[in-house]
Amino acid sequence: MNEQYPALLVVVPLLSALVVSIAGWVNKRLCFPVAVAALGMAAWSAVGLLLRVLDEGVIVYKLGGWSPPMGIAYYIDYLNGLVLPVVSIVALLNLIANKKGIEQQFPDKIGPFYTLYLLMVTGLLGIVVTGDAFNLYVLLEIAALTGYGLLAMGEERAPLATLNYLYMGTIGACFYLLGVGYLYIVTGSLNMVDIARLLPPLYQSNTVLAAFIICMVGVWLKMAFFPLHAWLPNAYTYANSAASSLIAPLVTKVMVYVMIRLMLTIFTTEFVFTTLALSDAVVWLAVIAIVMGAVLALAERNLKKMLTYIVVAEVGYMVGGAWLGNRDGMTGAILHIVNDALMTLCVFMVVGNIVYKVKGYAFEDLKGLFRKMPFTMGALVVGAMSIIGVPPTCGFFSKWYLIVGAISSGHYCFMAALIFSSLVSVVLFFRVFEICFYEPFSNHHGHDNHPGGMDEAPVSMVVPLLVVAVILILVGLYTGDIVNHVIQFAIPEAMV
Amino acid sequence: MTDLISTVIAKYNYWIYITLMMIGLYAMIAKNNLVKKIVGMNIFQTAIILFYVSIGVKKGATIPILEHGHGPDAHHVVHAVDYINPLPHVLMLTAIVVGVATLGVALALAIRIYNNYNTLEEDEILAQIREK
Amino acid sequence: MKIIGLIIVVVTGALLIYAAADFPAWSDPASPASTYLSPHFIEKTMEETSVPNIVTAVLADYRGFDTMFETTVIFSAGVVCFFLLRISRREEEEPETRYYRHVLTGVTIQLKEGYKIPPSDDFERIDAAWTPPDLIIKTGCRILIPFVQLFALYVIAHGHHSPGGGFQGGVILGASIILLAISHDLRTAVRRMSEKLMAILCAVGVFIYAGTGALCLLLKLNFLDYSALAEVLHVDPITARSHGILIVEIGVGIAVMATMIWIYNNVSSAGRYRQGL
Amino acid sequence: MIWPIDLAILTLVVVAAIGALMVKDLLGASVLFGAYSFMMCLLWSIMGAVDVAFTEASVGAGVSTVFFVAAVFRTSRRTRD
Repeated sequence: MNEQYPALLVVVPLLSALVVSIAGWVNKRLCFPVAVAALGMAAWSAVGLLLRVLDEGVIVYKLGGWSPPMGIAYYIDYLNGLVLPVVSIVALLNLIANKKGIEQQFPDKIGPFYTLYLLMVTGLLGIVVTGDAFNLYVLLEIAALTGYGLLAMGEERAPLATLNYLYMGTIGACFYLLGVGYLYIVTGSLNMVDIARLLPPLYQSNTVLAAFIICMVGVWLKMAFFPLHAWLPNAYTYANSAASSLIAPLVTKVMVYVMIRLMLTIFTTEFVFTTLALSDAVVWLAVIAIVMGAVLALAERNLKKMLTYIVVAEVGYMVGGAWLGNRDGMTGAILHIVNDALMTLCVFMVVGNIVYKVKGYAFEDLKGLFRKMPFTMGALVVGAMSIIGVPPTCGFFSKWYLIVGAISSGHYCFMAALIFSSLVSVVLFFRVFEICFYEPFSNHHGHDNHPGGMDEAPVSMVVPLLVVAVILILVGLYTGDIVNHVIQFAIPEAMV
Repeated sequence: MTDLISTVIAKYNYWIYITLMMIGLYAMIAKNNLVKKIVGMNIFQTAIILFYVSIGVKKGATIPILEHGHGPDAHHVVHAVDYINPLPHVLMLTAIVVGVATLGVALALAIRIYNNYNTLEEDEILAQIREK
Repeated sequence: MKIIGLIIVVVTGALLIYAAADFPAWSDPASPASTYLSPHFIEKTMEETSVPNIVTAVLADYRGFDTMFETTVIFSAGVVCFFLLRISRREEEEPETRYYRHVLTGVTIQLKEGYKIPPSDDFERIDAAWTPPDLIIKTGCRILIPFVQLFALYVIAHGHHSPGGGFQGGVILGASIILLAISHDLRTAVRRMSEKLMAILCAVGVFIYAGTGALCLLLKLNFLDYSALAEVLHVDPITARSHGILIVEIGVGIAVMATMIWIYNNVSSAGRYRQGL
Repeated sequence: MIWPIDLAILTLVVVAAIGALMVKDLLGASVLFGAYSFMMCLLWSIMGAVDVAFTEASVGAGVSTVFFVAAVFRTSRRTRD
């Protein structure tokens, strides 16, 4: 059983998605327990894998029993060993929290919704665990297609926003595919480790350079890195809350993981930082991304849309950190994948609870919410503290590493952008808190039966949210362990 | 000059795939009609498939299905140079499937948008959104 | 937008042309792609899997994991189309007047709100815009469809030895039902292949594939290692691989057929399942 | 492989692609897209990729075109570009 964790991790959600799909036509009440059991199993395997990696080092799992360059293999090392539990736990908590919301919004389509949800998680886990460049493309498309389906069910504008996402996502995935094709034409291999072994003599080739640029642009499109971010805010804002709180924390972070995987494993740091002279340009782009994300968030009068721009800014943090070209920057970027997934989950789940109770997420809908939904707003405070970067929460530590990295590589503008965006986040969230705290609750929506009294979201929604808030603080407290025992080994020795 | 011409001719498949890809990309960015964009998207994807298939071509080789008979001398020696590289074909089968799946989803979205706004022109839809 | 598009296209095109300068010459037998992995596939396929069609062998065995997800992609597309378009019975406004047609005489009956027709096979439900299908097309397609289906089954079953396999065969099978829906109307096709059946078949098809893989896992070998099936099928491991490929190809065929019909039904009727094209 | 045929079909592919994008009627665009896919399929069978060509013939020229026509039928044929 122990050796089969890598396969179980992906196969269990896949098989259960099929079971749920059939169960949706037979008995709808079966869908939720099956989905929770499957994601629980996936989370269990992911944690088991991380422990095994800590014990034994890199694990190779041969699918179909064919050895790597011939068949497809999974490589689990410290980098994806860390990301896997995050993805599966985020998906599990979000599923439990949104049970009521899903039943409220799609009473007739529960089966398809859970099916797509599970397939999406399958795709994301597969992307993270795979060691084959082409396999990654297929899984990318699974995650993308199911994501389009989930995001398009929402407000009236959701389908248009999603169709734009589909165009951009397809261009991104196709660019990635083309880049893999370029690598294949010069090396003849598709396995990541094998490509990395064959590439060094070819570092001067035009084709390799173009492959790298095209893959990067494709991945940036998918993760909404600044000039290519236009699809993200609308697509995430108008979607239903269960989908947006799954997709907003995970998709962009998994794509950042893919970028780091490309930089560290396929192309190796030597090529990325020594042969190419692009790292300054990309860090500058990241600076612009962070500043623009913060400024655009400031212009919004709508909580969910404001958060989507914060997601854009956070992508800038991670790309910039990864491209700083030193150990601290990369540590910060990898740590930030974990932290940002958790804190984005936290704030989007808060939005989900608010939407469930108040049916809106514009600023004027938030009045008096501290009195009405104290636990939800408490979690929002923790999430906001983490995004701002206040010490006991985890957001502080990854920012710390990023700033240290920026200083030691001399990119002071990046450091300035980080501090600027933290200050803007302070303004953003305190504006929200002010509205929620001081202004009396307005019942113009007519959903409030006890004016002034407490009217919290159901327990099943609040408990997972509070768990996430606690995890945010715990991850913050154990940052040292995560960095020393895991991330440190994820970064190649060559990088200083 | 002859050099240039010989490079152009030697790799004409690659130039055509670039042309097709750029046609598709331009349509996806610049066209106003949603279904036209979807057509562009499909052209874009098939162009990449053309590129991959072009990788697999091998001079003087035949299709990747082994000649075989039944009986005692059925297993004769197979030489790699006699058969076209099968790996790109396998990858592209997958890519075609992904393409048709994306097409189905995109058309479903287009129909939903049409039901909401009664038009497929992007600028008209945006004008309707602004009016609200 | 046009100018931005043009700039992006020119920049991308320049990058691609720049890259193409260093490609190995076209159709060069000595290029890395032709000399690194593919000789192994070409020379070893027969002895390792006993399948002469190398593409099938690589597709369903060496890279079988890709193909499993390829099937999953198409399955998820089907689910997404259903999820986005299908109008559930509760939301669907039942039209006040409904039309029925007496099959034998061709008489059309209009029913007002509240009236019902006695359950019988003589009447079929039709739409207001219903026109009788053209006789030539109807008969022609009726003759054609069985042959199309037969060919599809051949393509699936003969994928080991000739071009084709589960995917192509599945598409052709699906196309035969789509042809029925086009030449008659959607209701006729849905009566043959009900929506629930389609939905379940999609999942079952993928399940056959993934389940075969999981079975290998239960038999103490790695996921999708078909040689584990040797124990169950009582053959040697290499033949077991060949049989394993056939099993998953059948799974792919079922999934693809059902999904193609499902997507067509939803797209052509915008989720109402009344009139199609 | 006979290169004049290859070259001729490559040209036709480009023409069909541009035609599908230029024609001011979505139904026409769908049909031209079908023609484009079929040309692609021919091209690939010339290049020896029989399995890919078979798939493209059934998927690209067949089912995709039907999906396009169905979607255009459910929406509108009108297009301004």
